[in-house]
Amino acid sequence: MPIQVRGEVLDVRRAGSYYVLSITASGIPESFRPGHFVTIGIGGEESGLILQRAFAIHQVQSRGVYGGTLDVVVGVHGKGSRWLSERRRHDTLEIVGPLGKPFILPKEGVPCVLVGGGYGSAPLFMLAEQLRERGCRVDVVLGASTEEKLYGVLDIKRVSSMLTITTEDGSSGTKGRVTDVLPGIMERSNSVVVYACGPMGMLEAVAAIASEYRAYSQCSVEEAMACGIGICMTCVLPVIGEDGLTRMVRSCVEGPIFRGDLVRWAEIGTIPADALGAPALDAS
Amino acid sequence: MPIQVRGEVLDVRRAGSYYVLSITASGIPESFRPGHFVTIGIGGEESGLILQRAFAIHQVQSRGVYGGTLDVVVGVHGKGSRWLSERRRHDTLEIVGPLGKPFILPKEGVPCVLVGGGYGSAPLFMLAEQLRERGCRVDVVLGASTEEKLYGVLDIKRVSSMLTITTEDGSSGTKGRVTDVLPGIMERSNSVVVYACGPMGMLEAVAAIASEYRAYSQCSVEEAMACGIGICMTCVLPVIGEDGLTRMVRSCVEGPIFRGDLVRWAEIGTIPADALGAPALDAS
Amino acid sequence: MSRAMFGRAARSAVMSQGVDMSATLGSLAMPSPVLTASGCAASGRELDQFFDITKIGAIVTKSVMLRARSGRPTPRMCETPSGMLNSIGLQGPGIEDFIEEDLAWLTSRGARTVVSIAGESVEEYGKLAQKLRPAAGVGAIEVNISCPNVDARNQVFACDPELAANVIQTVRRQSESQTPIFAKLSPDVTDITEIARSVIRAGVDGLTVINTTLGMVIDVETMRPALAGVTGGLSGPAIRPIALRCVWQIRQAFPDIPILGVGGIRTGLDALQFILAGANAVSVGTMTFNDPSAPFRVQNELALALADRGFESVSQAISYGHRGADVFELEAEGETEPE
Amino acid sequence: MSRAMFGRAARSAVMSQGVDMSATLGSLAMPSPVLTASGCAASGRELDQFFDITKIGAIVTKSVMLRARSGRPTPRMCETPSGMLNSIGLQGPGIEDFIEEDLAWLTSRGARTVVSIAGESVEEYGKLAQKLRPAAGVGAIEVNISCPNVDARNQVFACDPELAANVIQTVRRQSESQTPIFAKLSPDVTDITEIARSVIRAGVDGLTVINTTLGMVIDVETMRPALAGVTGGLSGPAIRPIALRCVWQIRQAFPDIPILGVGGIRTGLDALQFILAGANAVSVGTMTFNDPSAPFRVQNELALALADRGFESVSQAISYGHRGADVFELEAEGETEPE
Ligand SMILES: Cc1cc2nc3c(=O)[nH]c(=O)nc-3n(C[C@H](O)[C@H](O)[C@H](O)COP(=O)(O)OP(=O)(O)OC[C@H]3O[C@@H](n4cnc5c(N)ncnc54)[C@H](O)[C@@H]3O)c2cc1C
Ligand SMILES: Cc1cc2nc3c(=O)[nH]c(=O)nc-3n(C[C@H](O)[C@H](O)[C@H](O)COP(=O)(O)OP(=O)(O)OC[C@H]3O[C@@H](n4cnc5c(N)ncnc54)[C@H](O)[C@@H]3O)c2cc1C
Ligand SMILES: Cc1cc2nc3c(=O)[nH]c(=O)nc-3n(C[C@H](O)[C@H](O)[C@H](O)COP(=O)(O)O)c2cc1C
Ligand SMILES: Cc1cc2nc3c(=O)[nH]c(=O)nc-3n(C[C@H](O)[C@H](O)[C@H](O)COP(=O)(O)O)c2cc1C
Ligand code: FES
Ligand code: FES
Repeated sequence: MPIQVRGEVLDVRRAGSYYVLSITASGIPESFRPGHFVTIGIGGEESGLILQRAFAIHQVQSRGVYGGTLDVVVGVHGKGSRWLSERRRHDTLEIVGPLGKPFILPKEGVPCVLVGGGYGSAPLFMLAEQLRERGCRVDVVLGASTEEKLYGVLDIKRVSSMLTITTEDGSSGTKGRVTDVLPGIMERSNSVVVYACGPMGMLEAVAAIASEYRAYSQCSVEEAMACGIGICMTCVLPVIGEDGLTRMVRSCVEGPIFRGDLVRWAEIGTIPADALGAPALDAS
Repeated sequence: MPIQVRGEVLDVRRAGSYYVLSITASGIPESFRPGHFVTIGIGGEESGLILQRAFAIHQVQSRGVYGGTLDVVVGVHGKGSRWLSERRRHDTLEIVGPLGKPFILPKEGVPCVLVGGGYGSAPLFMLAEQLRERGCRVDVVLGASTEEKLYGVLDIKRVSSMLTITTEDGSSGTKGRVTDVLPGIMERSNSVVVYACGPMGMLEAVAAIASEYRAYSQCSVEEAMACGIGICMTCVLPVIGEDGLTRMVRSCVEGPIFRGDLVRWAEIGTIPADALGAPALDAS
Repeated sequence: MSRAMFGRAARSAVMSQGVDMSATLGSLAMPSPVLTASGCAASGRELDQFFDITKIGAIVTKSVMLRARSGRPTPRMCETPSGMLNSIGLQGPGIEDFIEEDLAWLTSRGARTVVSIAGESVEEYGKLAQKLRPAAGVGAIEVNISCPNVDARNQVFACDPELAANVIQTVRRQSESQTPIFAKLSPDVTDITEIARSVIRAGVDGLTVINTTLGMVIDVETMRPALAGVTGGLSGPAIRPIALRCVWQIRQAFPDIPILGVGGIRTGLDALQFILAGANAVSVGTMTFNDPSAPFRVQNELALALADRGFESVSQAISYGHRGADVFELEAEGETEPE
Repeated sequence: MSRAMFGRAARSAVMSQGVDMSATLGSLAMPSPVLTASGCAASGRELDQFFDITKIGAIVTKSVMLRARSGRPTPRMCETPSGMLNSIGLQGPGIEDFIEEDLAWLTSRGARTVVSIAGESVEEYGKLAQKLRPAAGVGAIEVNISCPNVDARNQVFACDPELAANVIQTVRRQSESQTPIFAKLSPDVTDITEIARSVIRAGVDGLTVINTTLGMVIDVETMRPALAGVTGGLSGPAIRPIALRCVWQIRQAFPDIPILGVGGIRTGLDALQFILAGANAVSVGTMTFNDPSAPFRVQNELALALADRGFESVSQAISYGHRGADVFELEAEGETEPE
């Protein structure tokens, strides 16, 4: 169950083009599972920015001198993330979490591939650890446009069976995209599950490759969210249900992690004509 | 001529219930005269607080390691002043100044009384210095509701010929108000000019006492200001002009310092029926 | 202004900070004047994780239509200075599923419920009311008339006094007479008191003031409207002064009509402003996205603010901002306490 | 949408960041599309201390009336979330003093001037135009019709299509035919395109969109309205989505009418939004209180934003947000540049 806490910033450090914030958040680490996210309030009580921002939980620690703490990886994109990147030790933050449905883990030690695009690698670290604990082989692919935008290469190496890096400009690893190297890895590793977090375009392509190799895929999507807790209906995307029917589902509570083969990727940003409650074609 | 500068906070220190901010503001000290004020932007670019706040310039230094710097004394009242009180060394502030018309100084060394209510003492320090330089006797009266709300008692002692303190609760100096002690001081000192800064009620009473003793009074008023530079017309009050006609004048550019006998104190917050452009009585 | 208007309705006083917080909206009695806002609380389940939803005034549910709706394409929201735009397009289950699942859950949970309904024609509103008639747990019906009427060239019901009155008459006719019916007004009209007058004549029990105001943002990267729906509803603290003005104007014109004030409420002092302006109760909407326990926090802050000002009950404060200038003079001399 | 509409008017291109910034409002040619807003720049003198007022598009002066006005009692302003309320009540000199002093100064200073006028009756507007007729330096007249009509039970001109048209006809008749006349519209109407249509038919040369929207704040200490005038005009970034929506709606309805966009502009990207939505030029109002050089800064930021997006001139960007979806598809494939 999610809670609301006022956290204190313990540390802000740069990592490539990202900022890693360590924050006290007593109570959240205790119920955390990989894939969960938090929302963080921006700018204080008099801020003109009234919506919280969502961030994947990167690391948690439930004990230690500060009680529960968590780390998030922030890519500076717009106003909210810029403000967060400017926080300093001892600043306070309003935090809600853990939110969303976590990654589903296989019961047995099967081979898995984890694919992260940019800061999309953030939720994969603890996932990799837990998969390793279950005896899974964990191949990791991290991709970004350029080296600076890769997050956590050295750290994730430690928990991955094999790490492959791609950058679009070739500044690190293989020149190209994660989807250029993924088929080869799928073949070599015989992976049965693919976990992915990154931009929508990447997720769509990863999901397609996973299907091709008859692997089960778990994709963490990123839709603009106003509330993060399921009450506003802004974060929807078309997902096929168990009954075969497409619904516009809330990615904050029914996601952010979805089976890649059930998301209608190409129709995100539309209401598919066969979705539940879609406007009849003749209506205005 | 006022300028806009981005200043850097050098220091924030508490003084009783006030905060004194020292800020670099290159260019402002150079044209400063006692009685000038500055406006300071609140909360940065994404702040929901869009209006600058006005503060009397307390001290200036035009040289030194930091170039021009200035001090303001902030009483925490609402959202803007609270935000300012939370600034730290190295934070930046948007500043406009020097603004307003300064105190008018006598050409010769005549006896003067300076009356400050609460943080209203802030602009009186450099005024006192300049008056002393001209050979004036400078009696100072500082008053507040309680000791905590007196500002700068020790420092102003150095530049005043005599200092009298009043507090309404008697926690420091004479129990009562500045206006209880002012007549006695006027009598003893034979002052010909009274300078005053503080709440409107105090200014009205001080102006009346000054008139009684046939002294010239200079009162620094505090009206809510949206712009501080004369373009919005929010800060007006009824003042009698040289032609005997009452006008609603802008306190930011034609003040904040007015001759006490020309302000129609009792009618502040109204449009006197005989003011220039006042609605005809029969009109709606 | 009859400030004691609802004095008797609240039989058992619900005290907080020594203030009787009980409130009413027509015949709906509540332990508090703070409610959620339609579309900003779904059907209460999610918020119940953050605070006990039976402790606030009531849950106002997301506007429900006759049949399930998928809503509009994304992006559906966009942040604006101290506000946000939304164009959800009323996604939700149809009325039947709503009654069976959401309303049943709210009732079993012991929460008071204000059911918001939305239709595309006068007839649809009537059918919605009919469906609700036998249902248990309908504390009040809030009629969201800020919908385009498909029969009348998509004109918005709330922007036309006659259309609005037709909707209300129909809903009134199809509902139990003891069920309070509130009309939710749009600020996007030349004279909101004219619409108010029309729905009051049509038999409404109260007014919810206000729905969002129409706004737009252009994405400077794509150089197209930021919302898939082009325009959207502006909400949040940015519109609070508009909402408060609407409440004030309606209270000036109609001293006795119950008003549920909505728009940009973030703190207890914001809620107090609405009550002083004439609201009998308030809804907290958008700020719940920022702080999931906002309705509960606002309620506590409001109790404290009332206590600080010497009020013994919420009802004493209703419309207190309209009191005559004479009272003010006396007060300035420190001789009157808020009655 | 004819984007090249004013292409020829701007004879001598005024370049900034490699972008031709020249703009027009009817026959008024300006070196930049960024102006001040009426009531937010007085008559330009004070701002000239902070930037060279001849370098921006034009100074829109504070609405002037026939005779000197003292305005409303204080408090006249109140900060609100990302905005402010004002109830200045049009304090200012009468038209004669204005012409002799303010207008003469602006003209001698070499600034372009848009003179805003306000009347209490149709006749008064006519007299104001008459007085301006012989005056030098009237680049355009902006007719502030958001004033209550004392002859018609204080109904606001801008809220009634007929009253608004009467004012415009009268001003048009009393003015030189080559002086562009703009009507400044209020957002506080059910359908702003209806008012636009009415004043366009009455012969207006362009529209200023929008004036403030009516709002209110209650002071929680005095428990009375915070403004002496009770209600006031809401302005600032809070209302930007409303202003932008109004510009968009009017541009959709009238592809060719010149529009001066106003409301909450703080940055060059905000100004760009208005231009993409269909504004030919923009006014920076309230944010000048926060930053006295805001109009000049916005102009520079706008030039940079246009250059970044590959526009060669402001006029190419006007209404670009309305382009058809087909263009969008092509663009997504990286094949089209902003024309
Ligand atoms: C489940 C989830 C997990 C996320 N995890 C991370 C993370 O680990 N690290 C990280 O850097 N970012 C993450 N994001 C994206 C992060 O929320 C956006 O970077 C951030 O919202 C951008 O906001 P801004 O204030 O900088 O930009 P602005 O442009 O100011 O944002 C304006 C509004 O749009 C929304 N928005 C803008 N961009 C995005 C986006 N890409 N995705 C979703 N909403 C957006 C914002 O939430 C905000 O409401 C995540 C988003 C989601 C939904
Ligand atoms: C010429 C001048 C000089 C001043 N000098 C000082 C000084 O040296 N030290 C100091 O502490 N304060 C000074 N003030 C008052 C200072 O500007 C207010 O304390 C401050 O504006 C309160 O703002 P706030 O944001 O804390 O309160 P809020 O309630 O958030 O203010 C909201 C709005 O109301 C206005 N406002 C509120 N209270 C006042 C007030 N008392 N006077 C004027 N405007 C007000 C604010 O400027 C703001 O626009 C001065 C004011 C003026 C006009
Ligand atoms: C995301 C969202 C969805 C909304 N959905 C509805 C709705 O379904 N029915 C309705 O009557 N109002 C709806 N509203 C309007 C709110 O109930 C409320 O009237 C408005 O947002 C102003 O209040 P606020 O500023 O506190 O949010 C919605 C508002 C938002 C932000
Ligand atoms: C203090 C103040 C005074 C104003 N006076 C006038 C006026 O005299 N005439 C007029 O047409 N508009 C007046 N306006 C409205 C502005 O010109 C502008 O239309 C409105 O404020 C929205 O723009 P903004 O958000 O950029 O300020 C005034 C606005 C403010 C804030
Ligand atoms: S973000 Fe509000 S429902 Fe998902
Ligand atoms: S504060 Fe704007 S004119 Fe004085």
